[in-house]
Amino acid sequence: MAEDDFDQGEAVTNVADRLAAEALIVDVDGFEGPLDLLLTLSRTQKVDLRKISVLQLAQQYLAFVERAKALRLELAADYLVMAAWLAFLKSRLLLPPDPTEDGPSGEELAAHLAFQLERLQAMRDCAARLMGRDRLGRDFFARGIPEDVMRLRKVQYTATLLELMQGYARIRTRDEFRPYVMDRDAIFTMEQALERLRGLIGFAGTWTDISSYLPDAFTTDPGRRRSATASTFAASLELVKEGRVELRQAETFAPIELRRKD
Amino acid sequence: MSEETEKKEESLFDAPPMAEQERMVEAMLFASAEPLSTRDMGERMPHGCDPAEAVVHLRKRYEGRGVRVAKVGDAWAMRTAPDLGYLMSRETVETRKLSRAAIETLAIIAYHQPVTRAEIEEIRGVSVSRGTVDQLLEMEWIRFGRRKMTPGRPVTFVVTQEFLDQFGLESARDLPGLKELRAAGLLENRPPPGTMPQLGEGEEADESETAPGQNELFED
Amino acid sequence: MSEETEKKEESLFDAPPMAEQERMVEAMLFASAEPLSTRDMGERMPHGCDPAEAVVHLRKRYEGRGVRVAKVGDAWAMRTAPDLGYLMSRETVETRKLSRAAIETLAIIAYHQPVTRAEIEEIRGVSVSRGTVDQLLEMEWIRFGRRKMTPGRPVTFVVTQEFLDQFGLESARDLPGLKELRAAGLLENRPPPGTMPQLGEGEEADESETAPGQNELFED
Repeated sequence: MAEDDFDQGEAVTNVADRLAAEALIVDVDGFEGPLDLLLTLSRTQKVDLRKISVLQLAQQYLAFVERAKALRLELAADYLVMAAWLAFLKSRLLLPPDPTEDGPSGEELAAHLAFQLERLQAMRDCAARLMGRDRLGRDFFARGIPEDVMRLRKVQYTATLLELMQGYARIRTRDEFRPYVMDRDAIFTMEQALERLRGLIGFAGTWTDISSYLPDAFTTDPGRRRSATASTFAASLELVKEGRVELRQAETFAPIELRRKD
Repeated sequence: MSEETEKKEESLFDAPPMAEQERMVEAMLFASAEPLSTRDMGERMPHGCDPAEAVVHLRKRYEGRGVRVAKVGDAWAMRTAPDLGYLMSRETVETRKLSRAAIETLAIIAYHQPVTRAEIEEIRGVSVSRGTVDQLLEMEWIRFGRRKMTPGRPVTFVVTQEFLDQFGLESARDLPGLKELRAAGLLENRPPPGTMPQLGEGEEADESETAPGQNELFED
Repeated sequence: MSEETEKKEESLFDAPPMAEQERMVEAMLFASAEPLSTRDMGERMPHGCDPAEAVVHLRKRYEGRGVRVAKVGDAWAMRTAPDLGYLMSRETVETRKLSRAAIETLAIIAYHQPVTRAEIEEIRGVSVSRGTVDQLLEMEWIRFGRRKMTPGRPVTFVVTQEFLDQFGLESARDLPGLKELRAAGLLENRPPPGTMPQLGEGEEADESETAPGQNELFED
């Protein structure tokens, strides 16, 4: 404990004390709040915390705040709140109790403050003892080459009957709701025509009417015939483009004839 | 340090008792992240110690214990006894929900058994991944049935007694039919149009080229 | 041994002899850097074993050795004897330096647990910065305890097994000076006179109204 730093609480007379007091002020950032500051100030009383004079402590604190103000130091709000409370406590301790006033007496408040200080000091001592203990990784050590426990994870799958039935229901209803697809059996597609023509043009050495290339199933029904004619014509154009056949037509609406190109 | 020459005789007096040296070696071998040579240990120990002798004592002490002192190259290390290796592994059981693909496949097998893989795919509208079938086989909820008397003689799947026990069924015939499912409100839960429930399950990721009827994948 | 086997009648096979169980516990504790509970060990041991008893035997066996069997909360760990720490300079882990606020907060949590943030602040007379608690949580020296059954149901903090291990404590009851502090009434949560119901209960640490004037310290 820094006993010689604070010889007297209030009347700072000699230079050393004053320097010490100012060092305290300059150090205000180093305090962990007003309670910490009070605890530090209380050390100047050099008594057991249980026998501390709270009145004297309050006066010390208020003097500290005054000096801080004189030095134009910014004090955090909680320090000022504590100052206001201590000023109130001081007046309660000094004035005779007013019987009409409710609330705790000055002595009760002072006792509580003393308790808080003692408790804080006790916790500080505990913290120091704790940190002074033998520590893992510093004084005693764990196994240096730990062998990891191999975890064999076994996964167990579960399902309920309801899930099973819902799953089945889902599949079956999917059928009922398949997207609408146009029925296309009356259509002879260009792909079909192309495929058909490709197989036949090998034999088309002479000019032949392309209508003769229509598949049998598409020659009687007018609708089917129309579809097949259109696709076969389109397919023949494709084959011309590929350079595999030639097309000719004598006049408008005359039959279109096709011949293999060699 | 200055009287290096007299070290030998002097340190003989100073050296801690062998029991203490054994403790030191024990602690070092325990805590070290790597095997230590007697030289390594000697450097850490007080003057005049004989780590080699301490190791011999320590080794003897651990004979038959759960831990032993082993020589690793020209260094020493402590290791658990090899016969207790099984204690270093631990089995944990994790419960997981069966995937939707697996549930659907299982449902189809239950409702349509005996059923071939191609038939399952036809009903589901997507190919069935090998993993899904393997998983169900492994869980012993399905097994192979008779081969079908169709070209290729594909294998079929049927559900097992294990399956019936799991789902509390006397037989697969006890499964409610479509009508009953509908009556029970189970068919009301339709997928909204456009969500394409058959896509996006990602189970076929590794078998995208599978076409219906890939029984050959099954042979093994 | 004979009454031992009688006790474990339910088990299919007789449990291994206690000497063997001790070996098992030795191997497991030896191999692990983390403390193991007897339950952890029991799960890895054959059916019918009594790891709790085996540990007691093992602990006795290691008394006075370079390595000891330490109780850490509900678990057990092997640790080198503290008096041999000087041999392990190479294994020393550089621990992060804790701030004074963190050390005090840790001590308060250890001695007052389960303790709310407001109670910590009441004791220290200053608000607890979030970083302080976060640091202790991150180091896994503290964890959340049960919520307090007071208005606002504030969370509480308690120390962890990691904390006990770190400071070589068998349990939080073995904290140094705990009895004396309790006898002196310094561990009581004594609310300020006259303000009993309201203050000290308002645990909503995040609410700006709690402690007059300390709010700005809270912003981090």
